[in-house]
Amino acid sequence: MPIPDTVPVLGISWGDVLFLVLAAVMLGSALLVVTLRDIIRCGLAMIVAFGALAGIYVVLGAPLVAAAQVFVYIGAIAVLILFAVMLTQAKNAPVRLVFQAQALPAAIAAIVLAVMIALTASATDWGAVTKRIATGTDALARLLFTAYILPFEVVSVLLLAAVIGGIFLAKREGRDA
Amino acid sequence: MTWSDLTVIAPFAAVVVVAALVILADIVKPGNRHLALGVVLAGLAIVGLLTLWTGQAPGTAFGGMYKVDNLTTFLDVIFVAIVALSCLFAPDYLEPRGLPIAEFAAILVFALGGAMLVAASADLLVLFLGLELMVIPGYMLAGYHKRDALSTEGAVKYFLLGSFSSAIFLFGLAYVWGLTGSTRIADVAARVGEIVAGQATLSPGLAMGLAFLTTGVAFKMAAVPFHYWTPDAYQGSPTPVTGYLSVGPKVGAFAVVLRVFAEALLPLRQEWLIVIFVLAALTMTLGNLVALTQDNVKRMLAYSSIAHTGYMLVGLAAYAAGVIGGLEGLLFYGVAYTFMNLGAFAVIAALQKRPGVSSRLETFAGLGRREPVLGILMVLFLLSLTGIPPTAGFFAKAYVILAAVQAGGWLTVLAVIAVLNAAAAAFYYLRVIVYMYMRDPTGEPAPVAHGALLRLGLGITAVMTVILGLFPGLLLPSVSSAAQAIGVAIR
Amino acid sequence: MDISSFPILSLIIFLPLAGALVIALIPRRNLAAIRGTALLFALATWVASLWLVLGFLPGRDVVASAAGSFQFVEAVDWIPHFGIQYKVGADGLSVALVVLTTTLSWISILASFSPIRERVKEYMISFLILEVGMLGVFLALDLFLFYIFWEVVLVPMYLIIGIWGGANRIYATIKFVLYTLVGSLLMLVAILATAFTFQAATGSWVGAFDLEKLAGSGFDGTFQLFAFAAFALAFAIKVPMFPFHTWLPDAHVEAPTAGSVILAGVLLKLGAYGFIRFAIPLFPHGAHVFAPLLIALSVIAIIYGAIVALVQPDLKKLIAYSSVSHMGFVTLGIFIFQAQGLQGAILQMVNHGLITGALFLLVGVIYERTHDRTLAKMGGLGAITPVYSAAFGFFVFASVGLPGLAGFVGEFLVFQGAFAFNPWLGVAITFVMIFAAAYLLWMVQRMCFGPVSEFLAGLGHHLTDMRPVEILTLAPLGALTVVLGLYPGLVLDLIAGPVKAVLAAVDPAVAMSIGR
Amino acid sequence: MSQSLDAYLVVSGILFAIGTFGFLARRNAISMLMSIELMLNAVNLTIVSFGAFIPALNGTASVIALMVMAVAAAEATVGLAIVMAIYRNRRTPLVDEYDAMRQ
Repeated sequence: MPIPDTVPVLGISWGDVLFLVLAAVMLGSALLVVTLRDIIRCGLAMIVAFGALAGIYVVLGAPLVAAAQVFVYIGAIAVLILFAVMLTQAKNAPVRLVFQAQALPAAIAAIVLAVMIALTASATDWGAVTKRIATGTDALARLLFTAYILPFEVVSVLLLAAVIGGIFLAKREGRDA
Repeated sequence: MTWSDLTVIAPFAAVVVVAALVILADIVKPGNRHLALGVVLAGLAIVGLLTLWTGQAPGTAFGGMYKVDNLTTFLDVIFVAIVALSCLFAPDYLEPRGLPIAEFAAILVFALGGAMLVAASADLLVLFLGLELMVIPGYMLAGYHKRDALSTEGAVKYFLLGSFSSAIFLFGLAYVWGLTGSTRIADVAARVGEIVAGQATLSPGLAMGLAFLTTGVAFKMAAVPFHYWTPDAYQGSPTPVTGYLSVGPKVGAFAVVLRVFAEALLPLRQEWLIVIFVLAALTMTLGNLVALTQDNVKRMLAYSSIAHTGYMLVGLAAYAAGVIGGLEGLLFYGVAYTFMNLGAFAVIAALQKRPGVSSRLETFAGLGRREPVLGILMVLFLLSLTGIPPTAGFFAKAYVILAAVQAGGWLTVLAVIAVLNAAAAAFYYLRVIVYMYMRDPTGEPAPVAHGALLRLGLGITAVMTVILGLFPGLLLPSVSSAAQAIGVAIR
Repeated sequence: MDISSFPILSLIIFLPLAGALVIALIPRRNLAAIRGTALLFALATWVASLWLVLGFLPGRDVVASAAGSFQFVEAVDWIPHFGIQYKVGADGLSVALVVLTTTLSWISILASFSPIRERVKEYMISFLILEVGMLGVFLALDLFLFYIFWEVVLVPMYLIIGIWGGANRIYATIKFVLYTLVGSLLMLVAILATAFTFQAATGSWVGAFDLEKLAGSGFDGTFQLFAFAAFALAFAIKVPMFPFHTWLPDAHVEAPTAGSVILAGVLLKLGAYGFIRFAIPLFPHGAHVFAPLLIALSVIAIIYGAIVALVQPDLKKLIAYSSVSHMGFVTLGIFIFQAQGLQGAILQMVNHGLITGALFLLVGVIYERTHDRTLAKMGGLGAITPVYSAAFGFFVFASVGLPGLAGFVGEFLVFQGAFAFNPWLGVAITFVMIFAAAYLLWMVQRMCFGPVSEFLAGLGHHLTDMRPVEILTLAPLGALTVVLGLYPGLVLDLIAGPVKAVLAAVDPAVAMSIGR
Repeated sequence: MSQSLDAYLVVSGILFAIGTFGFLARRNAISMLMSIELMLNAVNLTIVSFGAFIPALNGTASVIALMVMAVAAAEATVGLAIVMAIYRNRRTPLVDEYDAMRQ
């Protein structure tokens, strides 16, 4: 049986459904990241959000970015953060307030910000907007190593610097101590 | 990548090599301070020479992403000077606290690379990466005294707010990029110019991008009301780092401003002029008012550095109003500020050579008698920061004020706000002099011997502070040509 | 040797600086060498400044430079980018004040030998740098250079009061600096605006800071109002005019003796000089518009200063407030825009410098012995210290304007001008001054005559009469007071040219405003 | 909807706002860092969306997104190292308890 172009009954396309589900999962878990009390669960919710975003990148036709999203954000950053969480959680710490006193104003500010960005995005004429275009992996690699060789090198230097400094700071004791 | 690309980018490449060599030297001979310092100072000298050499032949590289013009060279030389001086001042402070110098120097040199990239960027992506390469080492340096609670506390605050502002800046950048269709600064400027010339109203997306960019940059240069990370980060950091942080990333942030606002978004200057005007007035006034109430000299200088951001913004506002002198004034101010502020922090660092000495005002009591030379130098730097002639700080203030007066109209009001602020600032700068010369010390600590490098560095900053005050004409041609590099479009 | 080509002015300005540098090299324990060097350089500067007078001997005053009445002009490009020059030059007014400065400087340094025993090296260096600043202000012909010297004065004075001053010195210094700085920074804005206006009009920075070029360029009326207001504020604070005078009594009370001498003798004159040399010639229209206000403030200062002086228990405060009153005469004389008034004002500047300087020295003498300046505790000094009492009486007489002494001629000329300007004004001021004079004379009577007060008697043999050094510091001031009292022409001849020039600058403005 | 640029921009805007809220409201340094990561992800979504819908930006969008990820990684490395260092000194990851400098 052929799959119809649109979802039966609702009449929206499958692509839209996919997008909506992914967006809902991403935003929902992002909300959990910033509201959950237990920081380990926050970290897990963040991984879900990153994963959903990778899905959106696929929908957007940028598979390489999606792959990098999985590698970098889930594979490296999220794991690093969870690791740090485990190291810094005192087991016997009393239950503390999770939020600053200004949480309510912050929430209002964030809602205003979201509405503002949404309105701005829809009010702006984006010029030559077309149908979605997929990005070829070959083309991307070629760009990265030709036109964008300088940024590429700079990013390497940046990571090197971060690693050197990170190791120094995270080492248990200074060499001379 | 071609051979010519490599020659144009030689200074940046040299910076990376120097950083790597410092680390290597430390691996070969661990903990050898002399070797590390020798490598880094010699390396910086070479970087400086390469900068001047490439500056002889302005050009672009990497398909127009990297640009060397007179402004690049001018800023690069300042950055090299800042980093070299910081390396001179640091050992006396780090050594007694058991902190290694090699890592310090290497991280600092990485930051130099970032700053140089910012100054040389002809592309917003390179600019952003340069900015990150400049500030991320800053976070690490702020927490460099990692066993000290204050240092790490300052670092974590600096890091969190810095990253937050980076995200904001980047979001703005994304919108500007989406609407202008290019990351090349020249293309962005052309596209924005078309929009402005076409009488089309500024699209909401571009306006929002602009707003985010401004906010992000305002964070980076600690303009009020985005300044609140500064005092803790500055007070907590090891003093030589504070000196560096108060100068390096600040001049770097202005380099970002020059490349983004003064170059890419120049056609929109009427729009951002108002914002800069308000930021400048707020920044000067609030920075000074809060500085008045501080009794920790490091924290006081942190707030005062906020105020100095405000004075520099006056120059930027004048430039936005169509006076190239504003840009020149801003650049001159950057140089003067570099030497006088680094000098002031170096004196504090020298006083704190013995671990445990605080930077509170009491530490300075009777300094004029205890350490006459440090006392006199501190007076010089403080007078320069106040803007008393004949010091570099005076001419710098006069320059931006002249530009504001030249722009006329509301900017004259800004000039008046600036001088009233300068008068108010005299109060807290002079209070340090009061403590040094008019109060008796609270107990006579044994004198400390100061290292040769520190003395050399203090000598350089002092001499520059005086020379730039007495003969500012020496610097004016380079300031002019640097300003011309991006200011040709104006009037 | 042609005295016009030798850079005598630079020599005068920078000789004290050279002295300061030499002292910096002397070990701090060698007090005698430090003091001697300071005095030597101050005396050398004084001698050099007397040389200037030669240029203004009768018959030579015609040998003016082409640009104006300035002589010994030196001009070197300094910051060509903005047309800023190192340009100095002297006319009669400058010379009178330069000689006053150099005279009071060496006297002050000599008078500091005994009271200043702490940090002598820093003290002498500060003092010599202070002299550099003051001389520079009186000789600069470039607005930027002028501003720099103007601010250079601030720092050493701040240090002199702040380090070697009395108990409440920190409050006094901060007040002094903040008042002065607010005014002078606004003046900086005005200077820059003036230069830029000139640049915008001529299309070039050349001469944009040159007083002689600017003075004739006739700025737009509205601009003149703002610019004059900014300049006037800076100068009014320095003079100080009512209501900006409140820093002065504090500063005087806390300053060491020599600091007070220089403060009253020279620093207050910087403001009046600024009016005459810069504010009025540059912005005659503005000067004319603001003149009524400034005259009113001057009159208030004369009366207020005199009355407040009467109720001061502290000798230094008393003299400080009388200075406010006397300087009121100076500004009054300036802003009635009449030849006599202006001559009187300038003469009064010189006289006040000599006489008040001497009075502060005398207060210093008694303070060194009694560690007290309370008027009520004094009495019968004539019996214990006759020389001191005579000197004190002499200078108080001079101060209240006894005919035959210097104070008289200046005040009289200003009175004459004030009468011509408005007779009622003249009458009012006369009454106040007579009243004040009577009171001051009564004060001398209380202090020096009558029975010896318990306080002074308690001091016993510690209360000695004046030492030779102290007499040596006062003698030149006394001599000049007599000479200028008998022959004020010495100064009047010198300043005839500048007075004419200033009035000529104002006249068109007067005509312009009458025409409206 | 999945064919419209606006929808993606709105989603990324909301994500950015959520991140901002988290940064402003949380008091745990690591939570704040996570919030910043959310913001950077929002930026990336914006960039990739532009690339997917505006032909001229197609190629560069992915490159920029990759760069941003690398920057995020560098920031996270340094940030976590600093958090480890302060935790060793203070035994708490709560930022508002770091107030030793407020006298």
